Amino acid sequence: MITPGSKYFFGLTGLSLISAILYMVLVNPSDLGAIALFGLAGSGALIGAMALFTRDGDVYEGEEAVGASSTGGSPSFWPIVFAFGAALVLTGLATVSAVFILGIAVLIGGGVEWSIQNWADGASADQKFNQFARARAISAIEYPGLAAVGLGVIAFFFSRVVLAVSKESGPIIFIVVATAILVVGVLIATKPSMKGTLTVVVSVLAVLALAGAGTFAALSGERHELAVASAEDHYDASHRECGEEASDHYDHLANNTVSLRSAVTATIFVKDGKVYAEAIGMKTKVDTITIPRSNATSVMFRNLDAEQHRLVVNLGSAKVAATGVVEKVGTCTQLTGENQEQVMTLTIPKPATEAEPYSFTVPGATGEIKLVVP
Amino acid sequence: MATNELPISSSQSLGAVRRPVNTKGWREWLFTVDHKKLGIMYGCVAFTFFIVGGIEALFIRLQLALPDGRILSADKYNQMFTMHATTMIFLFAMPMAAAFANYFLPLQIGARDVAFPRLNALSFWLFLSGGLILNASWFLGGAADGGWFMYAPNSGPVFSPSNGVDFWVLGLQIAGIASLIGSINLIVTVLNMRAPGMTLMKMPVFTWMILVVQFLLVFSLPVITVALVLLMFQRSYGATFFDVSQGADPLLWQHLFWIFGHPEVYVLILPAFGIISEVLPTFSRKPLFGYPFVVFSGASIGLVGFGVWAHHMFASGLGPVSVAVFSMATMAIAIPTGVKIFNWLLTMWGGKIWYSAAMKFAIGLVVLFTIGGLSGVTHAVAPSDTQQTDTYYIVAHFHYVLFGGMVFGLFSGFYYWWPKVFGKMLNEKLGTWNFWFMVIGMNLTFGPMHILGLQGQPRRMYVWTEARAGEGFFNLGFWNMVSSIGSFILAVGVLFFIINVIKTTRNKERAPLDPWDARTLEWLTTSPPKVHNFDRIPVVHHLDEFFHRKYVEDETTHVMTQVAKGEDLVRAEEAAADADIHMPGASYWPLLLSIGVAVLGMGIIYGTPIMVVGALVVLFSSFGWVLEPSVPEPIDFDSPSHDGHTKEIASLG
Amino acid sequence: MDIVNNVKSSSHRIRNSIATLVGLVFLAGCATNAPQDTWQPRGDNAQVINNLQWIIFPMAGVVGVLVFAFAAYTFWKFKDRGQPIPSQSHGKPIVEIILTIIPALILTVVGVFTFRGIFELSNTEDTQMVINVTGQQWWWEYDYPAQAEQGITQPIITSGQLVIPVGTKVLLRETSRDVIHSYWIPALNGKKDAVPGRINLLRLQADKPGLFAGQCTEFCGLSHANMRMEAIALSKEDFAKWAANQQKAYTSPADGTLAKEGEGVFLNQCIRCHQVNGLKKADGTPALAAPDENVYSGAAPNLSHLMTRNTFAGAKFDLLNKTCRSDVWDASPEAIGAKYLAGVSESCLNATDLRAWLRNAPAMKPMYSDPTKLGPSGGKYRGMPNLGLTETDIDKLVAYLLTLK
Amino acid sequence: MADIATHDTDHATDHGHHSSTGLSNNKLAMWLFLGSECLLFGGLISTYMLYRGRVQNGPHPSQIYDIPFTSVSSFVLLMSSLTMVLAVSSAQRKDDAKTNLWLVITALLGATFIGGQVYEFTTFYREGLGFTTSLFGSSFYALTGFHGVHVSIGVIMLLSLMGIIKKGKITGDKAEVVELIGLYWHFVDIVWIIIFTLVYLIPS
Repeated sequence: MITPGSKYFFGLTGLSLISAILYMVLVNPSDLGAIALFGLAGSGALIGAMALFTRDGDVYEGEEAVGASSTGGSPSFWPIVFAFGAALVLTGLATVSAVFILGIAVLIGGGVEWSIQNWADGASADQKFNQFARARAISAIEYPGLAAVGLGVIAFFFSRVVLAVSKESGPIIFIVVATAILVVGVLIATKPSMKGTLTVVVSVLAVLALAGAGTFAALSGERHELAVASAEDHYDASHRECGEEASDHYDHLANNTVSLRSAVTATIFVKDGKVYAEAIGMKTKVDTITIPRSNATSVMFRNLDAEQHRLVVNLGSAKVAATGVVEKVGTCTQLTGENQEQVMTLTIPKPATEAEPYSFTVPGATGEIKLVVP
Repeated sequence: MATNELPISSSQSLGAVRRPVNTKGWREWLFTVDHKKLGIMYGCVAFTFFIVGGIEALFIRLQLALPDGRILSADKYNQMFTMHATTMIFLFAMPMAAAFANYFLPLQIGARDVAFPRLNALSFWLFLSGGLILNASWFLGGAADGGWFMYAPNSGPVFSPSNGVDFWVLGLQIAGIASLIGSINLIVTVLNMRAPGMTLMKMPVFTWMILVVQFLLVFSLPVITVALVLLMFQRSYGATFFDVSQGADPLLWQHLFWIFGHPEVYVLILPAFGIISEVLPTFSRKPLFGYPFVVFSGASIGLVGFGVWAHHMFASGLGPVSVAVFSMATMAIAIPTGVKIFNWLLTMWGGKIWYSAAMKFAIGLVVLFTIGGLSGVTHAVAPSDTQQTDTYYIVAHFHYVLFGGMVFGLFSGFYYWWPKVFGKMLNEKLGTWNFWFMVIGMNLTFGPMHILGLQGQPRRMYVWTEARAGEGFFNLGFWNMVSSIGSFILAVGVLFFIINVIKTTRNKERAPLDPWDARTLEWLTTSPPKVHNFDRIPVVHHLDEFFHRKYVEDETTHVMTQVAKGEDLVRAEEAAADADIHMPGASYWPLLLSIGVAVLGMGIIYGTPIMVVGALVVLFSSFGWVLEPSVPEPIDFDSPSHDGHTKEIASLG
Repeated sequence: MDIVNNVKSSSHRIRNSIATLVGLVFLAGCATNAPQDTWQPRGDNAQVINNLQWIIFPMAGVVGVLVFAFAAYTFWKFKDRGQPIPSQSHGKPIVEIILTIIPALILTVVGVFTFRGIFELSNTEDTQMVINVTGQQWWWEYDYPAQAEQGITQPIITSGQLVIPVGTKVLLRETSRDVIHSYWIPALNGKKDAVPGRINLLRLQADKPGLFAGQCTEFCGLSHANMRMEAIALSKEDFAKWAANQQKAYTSPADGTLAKEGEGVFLNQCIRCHQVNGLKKADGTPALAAPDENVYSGAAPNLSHLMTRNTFAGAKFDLLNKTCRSDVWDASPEAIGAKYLAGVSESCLNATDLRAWLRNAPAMKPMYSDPTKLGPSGGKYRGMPNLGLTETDIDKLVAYLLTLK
Repeated sequence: MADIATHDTDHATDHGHHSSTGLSNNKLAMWLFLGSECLLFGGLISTYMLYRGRVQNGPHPSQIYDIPFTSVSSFVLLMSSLTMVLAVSSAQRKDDAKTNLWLVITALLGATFIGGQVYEFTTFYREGLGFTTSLFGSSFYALTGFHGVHVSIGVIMLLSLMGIIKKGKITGDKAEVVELIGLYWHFVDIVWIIIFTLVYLIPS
């Protein structure tokens, strides 16, 4: 049987579903508005289900409900939480989606707690029993829920603080925070007199301090280097400089990187400033490497010289669509030290033109290996 | 539940959050934590999936009966063989073994239930959700189409664009969690809850084999879980694990899959070995020949089974050294397997063999499995395997092992234990028909596949062509037709079993308490057993305790004399029943938790909001579970006097 | 013994085989086996495997017969005939130990041979020729890197049929552009997977000239069943002729012919994916196909010298009509070279299948080429789409393709 | 899963006879579960070890790892194992107040560890390493993410356990429950030590 309370919420669900679909069809399917309306539908459905589940707080239909309601409920702050959630939702619609999602969560949490509280208050004339009933219905979600919120709050604010300060002070702050936690723990454990109120005061203050610092850090933004790195994308393939010199980021700290050692078609060596190659199944050194079109193929580069070298593949030139400028096509490995090796994986979609054959070269060494794509 | 000092109806005053104590009707099954009820549910669901998988197999054989078959499209055919294998392995063979293990393992070791009854229920419900999710894909855009081995990169989002593989991944993940929980539960049960006096070497072989299987599962399932997680991340969240253009290695999947996949083969076959190791001694009236050898060969099959996975990959380009090592390891595993077969034959040697239906199926296993084992040795020779792998010869091999071996073992178990579970005998005559149709059908279906394979017909082809069929005795056309006809004979064989079950259910006649003159503890109680299994926990002195309570051997002449009847022993136990037996109460949480997990999984396919809802349900039900004592408290019951003040219970614990 | 591939009606064949079953069980296994029979080695590598098969299969058979004889005797002898309940003996350890040692000894012997076989087959040291084999959904590409000693000075590229010289140790470097495939010519060697991102090596050697059938054996998606291949072994002289022809420069058809118009159609349509080496656009610049822009796996069969091959569309269809095809397949080892090198003439062309393929390829072979369902592959085809060619265009194209010899 | 496995303690089936191995059912089950988890992490670590050097786009491991920071966070997690031990011993002495205190301290250290991981992931992302950037990215985030989820579940269990102890609602043997969660926590720590060594310290 559907109770009056749940009817209201199910009605809300239906209405918001319809308007969400209309909104998607008529206005914009990927807009925040549609998400908002779906969110509203979801929370309506959930609260409606809770109301149905607890029969609007009526345990007994009929004669037994009399008397139960006369005991009255305990004072509840859930309506306020619920209202606060609604306010957050509205604010979120106007501002950022994070606030909106937070609002939905508060709305659902408050609504569920409210209806359970309401139901438990009317469950019987026995307050103790009512508390038991409430606990059975809701504590299974309260414990993990609160614990998760606690974890989230600490992790979020702590990470904001470390993100805002310089890279060097991050570990120091981390040590300080961890030590503080340990010290407080040891102090409380060894001084039994410090228990009780003081513990609560200390922890509340600590969390407030963390939240304050975190909020401040979040508002002031991440440290400068991170913003720069994010904007410039240092490691993007288009930033590779394939010359003889080390480039700032691409060659930074990357001397001995080997990837997939198995399955290389050919190995290109530099020895005494000269380039030569060996290929699978071929007995002699080769000056041409054939690789199938459009097939990811790996070629290994092995530097046998004392100075650092890198392998460069030249794949003709092409017009850049955006600018219309003709640019060289190709890529390179990182600088490789003596007796180190690196692998280059290539996928070449077209054969070379006669004017611009493909080749492998090593800046600073003589000789080239022809690359044929049949 | 058997507690008679407590009131029997559940507390009304707690409204919807009351505890399901003393449920009746469908609720009795839905919220049960009783290992026997769960075992029966496992069995029913698994058998249903057996029918589903069988129908898929018949479609495959119809398609291949003639060249250029047109029954199925290429796409449907690929889905069909993928789901046939997946269904038979994960939704029939494993849960059917779980059904037997759940039901008989506590009975065989003289325990009242498994160690964690609610986890047991959770396993079942998770398995059911996994199975339903797997099969739901048929109706939601097409099933998985990459083969049960689901090799990367063919399982990637581009090469398998429907949601089928996503459903497959999720279904297997969830069924995998179910098996993992179940295996931990059963290991603890066996190790911790044996009846007094039952040392490990006095345990029935079925229990032993189940124990080995559970260890295999505990250590192999996490590996497939990793593989499935990687695939899921790739398909749903764009990860690059099997993206070759990023330098990925497709063999990673193969290694992870087969490190799980090969122990899985033993997971499938060992329970059947266990079953017939009970059936053969019972019907030969002799103890198992070389009990410790059978036990240790089972354990060593399990152990070596972890070291042979790459024999599924002889053609994939491993180096010659790995190939040689895995080739040798594979041959080594033939030795303990051979030991088992010899021991079964020697068990019968010198016996007094009663050819009941159960015994027929057990003998069927010994013979058919031997054929499968011998063809298995032919592809332990790696170079020879490169000619045979991925042809019908392999299909023939593993169907002899799995159908001739495992399925026959399970059917033997059905006939042997049916009177124990349902208190009625399956019809022996229909059983004989069932057996012969299955033997003939099975050999007609899978025997010709040896020829097809050696003649070069590859597996997983939706059509074969006249142009490559050849002529004469070994031509593909004739043998494909024979195989297809055989599959229908096989189906008729299974139909006989279903008819037998229906007939037996209608039959009113009760089975005797000890119809087979059996040997192990599960017969030392009523049929079907009471909720608490044993009225008194038995004290064990012998391997085959029940038999030795019935018969006494003369020290000098070795003549066996019957000193008691099974019925009398059971009655004696009833008379000496323990007074105060507490059994765990029914619970909503396992069911609710498994629904939560299923919703969570669906969220991975259909969007994060659904996932959040699923996660909330999972959190709620797992903590609800934690906060609920396993045995009901007084507050969970209504007081027997219906005076209207039942809510005011003074003591709240 | 030759491979016979006469196509007859299936009922005839089944009747035929029932007769064989009844009358000729002992003569079975001779001249009429399927072309992919795994027991008919035609080269060194396959022979190594076959030798092992001849050890392990009889051995398994003998063990089987012994075990079953023992089992049958037990089943009969110890049937319940009212004998008393036997003594409850738990077995004899000595029997167990013997029964463990015997199989272990047998398997050790087998193991030694296996070990030798594995290392013999993995040897690539004395390779005489290298061919790159690339699998793709659902066809095989072969390219021959320049190897002067084999008469190949510029790369050769072909598909569907692998052409090798007899008595030469050929090394296949297998890889794949998309999913895992497996290369298998049972008469020449066991199978080896073509794994994307890896290069797997497979050695082949054919003793005598001949045609050998094969089939992709790693499940590779929708049309896995239609991914076939053939290997043709030619005498060294014939191979040299073949290689020389493959390296011959492209000649455009004479102006005014139907074939010339066909070249126009080709440049309009087919060049989007299919390369013909040396083909030039109307303005004289080289016509480069761009399969990477249209096909997900990035390539389509190169059609240079198409009419020197006998198959098309992943070797699912024959380019030769039935008569001409069986003429080649049934030819003696001495005659097959000349017949194969003759290529496809207009009178021998299997025009029915080729035209049907050009008319609507997806109807002939299941592929992912429905333009409305290409979302997951970023709008690219997997297989050949229906190009909507008119019958006149098809006439022209067929005339043009016939000139690609 | 671990929290589910812990509370079937007092059902009546083992009423009357104690376990055959001497270990309680719960503890045996927890050990088996952790054994299984070893292989789970084993699989993920193998994947990472196979793929760590395979970078077509974006940064290489050595270009972005911040060893000093990760060392501190590893140390913090190690310290939390110590406080967990203190919690277990308090629980065995039936000192609820101290048990709760140490549980909270352990959880707080765990939570800052997670905070550190959030920081690390954010910086890596800013530097150009996304989940889908390269094989290194996918396998790094999958491995450390899985570990992070394990720690998070641990923190949630610790905090809930504290709440449940406070309300006196624990079912079964309290000290054993604390010990079981402790086992899980130590396992997660040990896994991190392995990850720290193999992933961060050994150069690829």
